[in-house]
Amino acid sequence: MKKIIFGIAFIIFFSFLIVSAINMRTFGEPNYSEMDDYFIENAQSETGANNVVTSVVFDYRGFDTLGEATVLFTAVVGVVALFRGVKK
Amino acid sequence: MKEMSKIVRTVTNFVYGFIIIFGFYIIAHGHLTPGGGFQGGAVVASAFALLLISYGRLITKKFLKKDIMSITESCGLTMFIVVAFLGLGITFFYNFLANTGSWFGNTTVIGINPGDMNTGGVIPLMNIAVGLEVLSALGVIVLIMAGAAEFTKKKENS
Amino acid sequence: MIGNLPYVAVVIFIGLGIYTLMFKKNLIKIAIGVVLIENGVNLFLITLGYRKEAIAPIYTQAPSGQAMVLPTPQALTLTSIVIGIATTALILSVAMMIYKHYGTLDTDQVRRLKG
Amino acid sequence: MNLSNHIPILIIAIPLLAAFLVPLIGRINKKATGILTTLALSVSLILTIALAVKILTVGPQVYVFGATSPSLTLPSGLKFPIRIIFEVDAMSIFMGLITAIVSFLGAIYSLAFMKNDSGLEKYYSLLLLLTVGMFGMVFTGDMFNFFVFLEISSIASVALISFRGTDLGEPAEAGFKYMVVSSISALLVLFAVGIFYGQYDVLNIAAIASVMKYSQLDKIALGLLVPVLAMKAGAVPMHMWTPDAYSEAPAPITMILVVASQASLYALFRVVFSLYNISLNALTVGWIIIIFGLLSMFIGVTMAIIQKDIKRLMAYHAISQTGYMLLGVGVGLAVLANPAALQKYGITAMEGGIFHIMNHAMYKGLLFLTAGALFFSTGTRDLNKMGGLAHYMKYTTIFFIIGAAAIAGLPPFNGFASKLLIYESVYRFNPLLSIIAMVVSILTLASFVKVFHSAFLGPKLPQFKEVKEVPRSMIFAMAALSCIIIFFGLFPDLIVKNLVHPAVMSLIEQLQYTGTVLGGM
Repeated sequence: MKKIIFGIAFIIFFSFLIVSAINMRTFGEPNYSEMDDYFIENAQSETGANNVVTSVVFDYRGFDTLGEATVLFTAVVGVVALFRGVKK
Repeated sequence: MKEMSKIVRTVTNFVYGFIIIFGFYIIAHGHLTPGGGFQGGAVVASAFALLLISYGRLITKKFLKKDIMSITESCGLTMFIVVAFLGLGITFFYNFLANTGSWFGNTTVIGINPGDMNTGGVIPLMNIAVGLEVLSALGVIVLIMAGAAEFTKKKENS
Repeated sequence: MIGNLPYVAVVIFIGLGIYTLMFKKNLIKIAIGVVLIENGVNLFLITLGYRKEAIAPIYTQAPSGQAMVLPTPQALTLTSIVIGIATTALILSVAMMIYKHYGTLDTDQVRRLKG
Repeated sequence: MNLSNHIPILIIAIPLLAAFLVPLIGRINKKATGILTTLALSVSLILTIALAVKILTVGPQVYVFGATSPSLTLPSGLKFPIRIIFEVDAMSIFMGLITAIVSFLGAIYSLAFMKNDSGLEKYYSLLLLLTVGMFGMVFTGDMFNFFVFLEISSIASVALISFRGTDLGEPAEAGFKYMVVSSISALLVLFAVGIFYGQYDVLNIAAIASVMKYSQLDKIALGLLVPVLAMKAGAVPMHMWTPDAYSEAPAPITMILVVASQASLYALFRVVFSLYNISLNALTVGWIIIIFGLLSMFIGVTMAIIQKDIKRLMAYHAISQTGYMLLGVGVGLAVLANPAALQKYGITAMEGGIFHIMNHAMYKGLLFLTAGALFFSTGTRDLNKMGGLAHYMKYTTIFFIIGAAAIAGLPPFNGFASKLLIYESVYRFNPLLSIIAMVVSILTLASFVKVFHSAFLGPKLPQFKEVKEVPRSMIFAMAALSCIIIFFGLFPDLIVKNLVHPAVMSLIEQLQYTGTVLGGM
């Protein structure tokens, strides 16, 4: 019984994915790219870094990277908390 | 984790230092060449994993201490958030060092240029902080996972 | 159809991941299913950022006269990959803990032993 | 450099800095970690109250990261934002207040509750990170940033659920189930963010809302986001993780977990109201949410009556109470299209639903803390083994009575205020729904009378002779929650008029949300 429900849910979900894959714009031609063009033109002058991706990661969207380093820190504290009984 | 054959251990002795230097190169040149804190930290952590595999857990425990790594991890992250706090005069993540001539502050030549280390403002500092944090975080995970293998196995056959 | 081939790969990845999650019993296989979905979504994010005949957006000794690829998806994918490491590390250590207490990795037995 | 316009980020940055320092300080002396955590959470509580006052008087606050001034959302010559923006309007600060109160009291409660556990500095660091995750989810105005903070709160809560997993089996199993559920939901949220980015090349919620053309892909993104966020909030069809996760986690963490799932409920409302608003046909989506609500209410309470573990029973009640919120806001959404019905009862339904979020967080937290107190002194969670505890634990009994009366919706307490709003407005929308809601409320009262009888009344049992009252810090946390419950119960319209009503208005008017970022207002 459970298998049938899961099977139906899986088929519905898979059709969601296929429709989104078909309707997505063709690969390689972004129809809007103002934000990224702004990054490419102004990264050097505003942040002084040659690597535009690093300037996006650390300066324009730096808060994401802080959040994401916190994710890694949480995972490590979680793993250490889980295995705190191991004799060092 | 038993240790591996003599050949692997001698190659590790030779290669171990270069991997770590290459990792720090990627961290330090994050704002010029492809790479940055995360990628460089992962490269250095792969050196720790290589040491662990080739020499087994018991010998690695003498070189890589888990406590020191978790201390460096907390320090790396604290440095990262302190650098972000320093920009609080204007806004939280403000790049207050870029184009100001002070540390890491040279103005870059717009367009294609050979790349000058002393640019990028806050970005190299954050790269180093995140690199430190990632390499010690992955090091701690690798060491704990090695130790945990015995921990869960011993319980199972006892 | 060739234009959307990467999206087909994304759909296959996520479909496989959801399939393993729903129908597999072993805990480690469920963890593998989660990693499959992560790779699928990362691939989806990175394919959004490609531009035809464009180079990586780095100005150091870049060949002149070429357009540059979109940088934001690369930043998003970097973050999502590291989040993938964190979730995988935690899922595997919790699975180890379950193995330590119940001695088995099969979800049905775990539920029966829990009583 | 006045700090007043930096408050939104200080609320998050101070606990985050404390979370990074706690493992270091834990090496020096163990006791300081608890005090540092409580200090950091009290600072963010005070800042949240100050921000709430500022928002309810002036209007939604915007904070841009890394720009030359905190309110510079649009850099020169662009008509959309490129940096990460915190957009805190009345609804976000309403959820922020709940998060701040609950996490502060949870930290005080765990000062005594977790005293004899090992690895305390890891516990407090995870507690701070869970609070930061919830604050971030509630304040952020950027879709990808919401995904990152959703992930932080999921991983921190998994680590906390399986905190006692080193020596017991069940917490590890509950943690695994919760981890699988939250990583699937986080990844599908990321897939939806990818869809938005692929089409409109912008990540800010207000910018997406203003540029949204509701294409075929956006319907799919909505079809992904609504069930996934409802799963994280514990709505019925996907609620399997809730009983295990709530019963295996330590009591203060369960209280905070309840609010963590309310935060994804808030995200569901934010997506439906601020991102799509009128562009989606409100009736069908409204009815979908109402059906989620009805299922949660009914199945939650029917499963709860047959439980014998006190925390599992309360976990199922948490699911059924989430059903009330979904019902209230679902009715509000269903009538969003025709303004006449909206004015007549849509807004009161939404006020009831959203006010219920605050009340539920308070009295469910109190009930979980009393269950924790029982576990702390008797060592068991099984109702059949407990009995006659009223003789020994007077305060806990009083707090339990207050919590049980509030959840059942008895008049002088806050549960009654929000349930009444829901009953009268949902009745005008469709009488059958409101009757089901009343029946569920009666069943809730019945199950809590059973719990009260089997746990507290009855003769003095021999094995509980040396049971004594719980330490002072646990009593203080429970007392604070009861005062809030009684205060809200006695003056509901004071709270509804100047806290809940602006929150509802900020959800309904999409233009106010997009205007503050795009400068249209």
